[in-house]
Amino acid sequence: MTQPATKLTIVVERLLEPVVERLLEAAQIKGYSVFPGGGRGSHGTHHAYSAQVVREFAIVKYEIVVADRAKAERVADTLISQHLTHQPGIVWLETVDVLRAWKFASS
Amino acid sequence: MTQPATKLTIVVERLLEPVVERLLEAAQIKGYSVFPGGGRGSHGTHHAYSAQVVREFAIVKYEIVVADRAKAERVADTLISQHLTHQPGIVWLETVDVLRAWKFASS
Amino acid sequence: MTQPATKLTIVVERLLEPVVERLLEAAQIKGYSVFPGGGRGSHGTHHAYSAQVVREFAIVKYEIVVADRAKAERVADTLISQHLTHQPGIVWLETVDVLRAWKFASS
Amino acid sequence: MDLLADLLPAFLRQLQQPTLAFLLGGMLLAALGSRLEIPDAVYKFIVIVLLLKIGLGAGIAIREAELATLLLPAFLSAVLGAGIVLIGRITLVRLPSVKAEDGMATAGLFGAVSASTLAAAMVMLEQDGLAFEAWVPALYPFMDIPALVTAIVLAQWHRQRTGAAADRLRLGTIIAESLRGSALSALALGLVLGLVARPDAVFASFYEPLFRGLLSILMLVMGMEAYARLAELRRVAHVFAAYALIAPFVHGLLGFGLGYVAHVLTGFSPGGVVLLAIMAASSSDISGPPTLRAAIPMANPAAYVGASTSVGTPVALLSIPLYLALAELVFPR
Amino acid sequence: MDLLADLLPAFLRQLQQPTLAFLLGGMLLAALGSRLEIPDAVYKFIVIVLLLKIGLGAGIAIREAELATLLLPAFLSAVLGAGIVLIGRITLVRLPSVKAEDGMATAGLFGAVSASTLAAAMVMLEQDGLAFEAWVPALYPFMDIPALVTAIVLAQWHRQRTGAAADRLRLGTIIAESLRGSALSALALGLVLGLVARPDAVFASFYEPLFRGLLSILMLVMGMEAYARLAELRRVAHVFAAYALIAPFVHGLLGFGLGYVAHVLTGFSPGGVVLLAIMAASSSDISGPPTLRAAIPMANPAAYVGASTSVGTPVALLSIPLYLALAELVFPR
Amino acid sequence: MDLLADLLPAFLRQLQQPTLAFLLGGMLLAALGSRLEIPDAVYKFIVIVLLLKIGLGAGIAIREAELATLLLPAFLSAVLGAGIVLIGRITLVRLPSVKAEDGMATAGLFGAVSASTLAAAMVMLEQDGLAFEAWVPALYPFMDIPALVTAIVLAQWHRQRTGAAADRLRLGTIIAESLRGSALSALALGLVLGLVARPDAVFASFYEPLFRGLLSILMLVMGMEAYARLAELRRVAHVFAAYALIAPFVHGLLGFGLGYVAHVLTGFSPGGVVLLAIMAASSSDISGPPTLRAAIPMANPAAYVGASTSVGTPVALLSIPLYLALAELVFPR
Ligand SMILES: Nc1ncnc2c1ncn2[C@@H]1O[C@H](COP(=O)(O)O)[C@@H](O)[C@H]1O
Ligand SMILES: Nc1ncnc2c1ncn2[C@@H]1O[C@H](COP(=O)(O)O)[C@@H](O)[C@H]1O
Ligand SMILES: Nc1ncnc2c1ncn2[C@@H]1O[C@H](COP(=O)(O)O)[C@@H](O)[C@H]1O
Ligand code: NA
Ligand code: NA
Ligand code: NA
Repeated sequence: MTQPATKLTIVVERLLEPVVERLLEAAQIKGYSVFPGGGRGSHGTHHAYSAQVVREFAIVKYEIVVADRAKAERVADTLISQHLTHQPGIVWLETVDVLRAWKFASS
Repeated sequence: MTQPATKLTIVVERLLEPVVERLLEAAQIKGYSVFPGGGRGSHGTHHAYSAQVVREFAIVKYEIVVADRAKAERVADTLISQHLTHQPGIVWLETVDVLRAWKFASS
Repeated sequence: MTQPATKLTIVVERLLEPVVERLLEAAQIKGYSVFPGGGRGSHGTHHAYSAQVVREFAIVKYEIVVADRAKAERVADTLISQHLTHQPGIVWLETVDVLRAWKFASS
Repeated sequence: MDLLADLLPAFLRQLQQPTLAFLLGGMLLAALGSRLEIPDAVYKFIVIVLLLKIGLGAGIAIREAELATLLLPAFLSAVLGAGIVLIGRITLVRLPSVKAEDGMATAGLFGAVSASTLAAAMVMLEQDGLAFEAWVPALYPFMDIPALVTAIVLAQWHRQRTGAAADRLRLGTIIAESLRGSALSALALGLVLGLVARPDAVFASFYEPLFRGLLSILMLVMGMEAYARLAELRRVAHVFAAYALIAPFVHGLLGFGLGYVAHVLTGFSPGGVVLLAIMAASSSDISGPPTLRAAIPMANPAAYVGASTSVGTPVALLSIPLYLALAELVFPR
Repeated sequence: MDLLADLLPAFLRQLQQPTLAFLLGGMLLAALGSRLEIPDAVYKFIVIVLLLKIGLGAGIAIREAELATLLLPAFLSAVLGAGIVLIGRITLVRLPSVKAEDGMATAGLFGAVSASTLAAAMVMLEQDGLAFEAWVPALYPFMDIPALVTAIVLAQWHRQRTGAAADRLRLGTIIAESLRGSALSALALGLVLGLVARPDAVFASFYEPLFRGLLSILMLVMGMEAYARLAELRRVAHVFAAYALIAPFVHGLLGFGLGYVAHVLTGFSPGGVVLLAIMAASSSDISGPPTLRAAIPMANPAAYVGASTSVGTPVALLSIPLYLALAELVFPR
Repeated sequence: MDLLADLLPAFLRQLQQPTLAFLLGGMLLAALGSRLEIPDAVYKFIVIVLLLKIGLGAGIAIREAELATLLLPAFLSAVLGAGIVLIGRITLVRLPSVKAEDGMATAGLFGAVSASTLAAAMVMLEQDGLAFEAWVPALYPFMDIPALVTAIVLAQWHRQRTGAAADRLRLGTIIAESLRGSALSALALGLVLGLVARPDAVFASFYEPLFRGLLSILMLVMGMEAYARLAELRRVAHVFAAYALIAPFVHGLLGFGLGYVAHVLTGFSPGGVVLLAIMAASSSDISGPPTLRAAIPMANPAAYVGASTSVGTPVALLSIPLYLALAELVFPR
């Protein structure tokens, strides 16, 4: 019934949204989810609610489930090496069991 | 200290909220969390913030941790076969380690 | 490329934010993410959107990725034993594969 | 020719009206890639206040109105709502590149009513000094619900004919669901409060003065949204865009015609005729889509929401001056 | 009998006041399953603006007031706040089906004050032309804080007596925490600015004119919320619902009585007496719950929030006409 | 000495103006640990409405203005914007404890303009009866964009000189990106609509009357935010705090001086001179930070956002009375 797949999680500032989405596009990844939030890391605290004078610094989390783990790793590597050296952000991978595996196979 | 359990993740449009919650109710599942968000998939893009003219199409993610994996799979199957053939939505399962396992055992 | 780490997930009311953050501070954990949401559990339903008369009862989810699983378990235990006996909240652990493992090594 | 020579300058003058100018401004911003964002909460709040205002105003007016004068316009509204969907059924749905369900859902939205277009029309009529019975905006649900119901019932028949297993929705359920939507709920609440409570003071001190200003911001949102959804529309058959471009004019003229009948028979005001035309020309943007999504799940929202929000609503809004000019010709003051 | 014959038509007339009509409308919508949603951000904004307005108005008034006239009403407010909780301690908490902590927390909320009820009362008094000293709303914290403090201290004593290890909260901490809540913060800020700054222009151009309108939307929210929480209340002991139904009247009459004493002794205005009664009758909906949740974690919020929001607040709001009618009898104009 | 004796009472009087009083009130609340929260959506809505209002007002005014009179002030604005950043380059950036990129980004923000400070200044000038050409606020982008562009270009040169691989940003891209930010988008949209549409009615009925009130709430947010970010600032080198404390005065006096030149040469109004000074004194709080964050990612936002929001903006706001007093001395009425 279920089949193993890889979930790539990317936590970055909203500022990087276009970057992340361009990377996914380039990797032919057609599906992802995104959740607004906040957090704390080496670049200080990002509030999750209440008046933020600078909206673009808010935290978003991308969750991207793909059948092909190698592809997820490639996206993660590119993002980290090209964009996360100075910008806040973290990335991790997990193994999940998906239903309807065809929904996660790209092209 | 910790015990293995299953986390069922359901990403659907808000439109399906009553459907999902009815299914969980029917399966005697008493606990779940829900997070508003956005995403992209085969049915186009759902924005995570800013003015949405049609709110009911916004994306929500359910995270449901249950002790009984078979039950999680049954809920997932019913949801997919009865409601996700035409509607946007994806579903996956993960194994997690919970504390206080009794909180996730239904009835 | 990737290295195993532990993700600790804590779902509590906003009221407990200072408690959780103090615990993380005490454990020398420097990074975490937080996402607003809603949910249902043994303490009733928490709405994820729309007017909330009492904001402090809204649900938040903390996701904390750490290299050291024992530390994550210690935080989880302390939180549960000292603060979640009367207050709503659930806790679980997962194994994930992180990139740039040094970002999750505390102190 | 002569008519056009009359219409064009009037039209250009109307584009300068803040209502339409903010709409065009929103489109422009989106086209230029602006990062301006009106928060969702603000958008919802504005829609609720506008609809409460429309409802309160209509309710207060109905207190004094002779109920008999409402009957014909209400009946004609229902005829328009259902009729527009039937017209869509025998035109749009017959086209080769159109999936039947997509076509019916789209026709359903175009039969239904856009609250923001209605609000914009009210402000522009006032600006022009063209009077209407204050209960006219309350015709909204009388056109909206029949349109959505007709589309849903047609889609069900279609499924049954093509042998697909469809869980039959009952009429009462569809109507109740429509009324529970946020738009009609707010309008209905306003109506009831206007009728049975005495909200005149708060109406005059809050709802009335904020109406124009909040509408200007709503128009901004609608403009940005219309542009943003164009991309989606491009992915579906071109006939949807063509339909969305032409239908508002056909429907608007139909509405004007039936309104004129009411004018002759019962003295329905010129302003009322124009509002009826604009309601007919408009296509649902807030309450219709979720109702259709739930009831016709096989239809592709990219088609119907795209057609309505990206093309239908701006076309209807931009054609308001047309009906104003027409009224000037038909009802010389 | 005669009194009732006087009260009933006055009561029905007051229900038509937009303030109460919007409250009932919100309940009706929720009961009919409407999907209307007022965004959280809008709700919070409205509450902040209303409390700033109340504070500013009071602050501006205190600039001119003789401070001595405030002392007795402030003292009586504190007596009412703490007294209501003590009454709850010896009635509600004694009932067999009531867990001690739940009962104390509930009594605490009913001793405290509801900002929305206070705002509604102010608008309805103005509508009725019943004058009050503009500083009366500033009595809010003098009633609110003693009530919450009393409840928390009682709960601590209870824990100690029952041998449970309780981390002792200090009085100063509780008071400071209360004042830091969003409701009292906004009110206090308004007060201070009204006193030391010169906000008269912005008060007259913004806060004052928006007050009624924003209140009408707040009432809508309160009505929907009240209905939505009824389900929660059904899960706890029935005595909570009964208490929430009866207590507002007892507390309101107590407040009216003590206010009358101040009227006789120091000439406290009839409108002031009514506002004091309504503050006493009201139960905290915004600031009280989080304070109690933090300080009495063993209490079940379904009981106290349900009792206060679902029953206490609507009952207090709907009983405003009662005190207005009472004032007409007691203080003939 | 005499000057100070004149300034001090005027300054204290101005602190009572609601604009500054709300700012101080917000700081006080934050300092006392208040849990008052203005929702993000409300904050964004307020900023958009204020900037639309500023733009609309300026646009309506430019319709009647002689374009030639705008040229010199616009040119001087650009000189000020770029000049301030260059001054920062040869002072702040040279200091031993300052990382070059941090210094340039900070100087960039201080060269740019704060929308909220500008709005506050407009209200305080009106309150004081000091007239200005209504198009003056439209100078905002003429100062803002050159400042940001200069900072970004300087940072790029620096990277190249130090041998770091920098992806060259093109000038056009930086300018376009700036204009696409929410603040400048809203201002520009207002300007264009004010120029080509006829928004006078909605301006007078909505944007104008709400301006002061919404500003008072914005000041509250700015005050709370300023205090909250102080903690962040404490973690970076002290020179940033020192710069943020002193620079606004230097920049403001520079602005006043250049404005005076325009006054002498082309009759630029005294109020215009003051507004120019305040724009120069102010530091960007909304649109600047994201632009710099994207273009100078190596710079630490704790330094520049902290310096600007925590110290720069409150200092600029609190120094508005200074320029008002200066104008009274320099331009006797
Ligand atoms: N250990 C962690 N676990 C979960 N989220 C993290 C962690 N570290 C950082 N984050 C998230 O990533 C964002 C940027 O992190 P940083 O690059 O460390 O500033 C933070 O604001 C958090 O939202
Ligand atoms: N591969 C994926 N990974 C994560 N989320 C997805 C993925 N595909 C779809 N989604 C989410 O599920 C929603 C519906 O997907 P779909 O059914 O493909 O239209 C999208 O809007 C996303 O929020
Ligand atoms: N089984 C579960 N799976 C996911 N989230 C849960 C579960 N149980 C409880 N929660 C979340 O934790 C919150 C508190 O739960 P409780 O302590 O059971 O009241 C709920 O409001 C949910 O958001
Ligand atoms: Na229509
Ligand atoms: Na009370
Ligand atoms: Na500046």
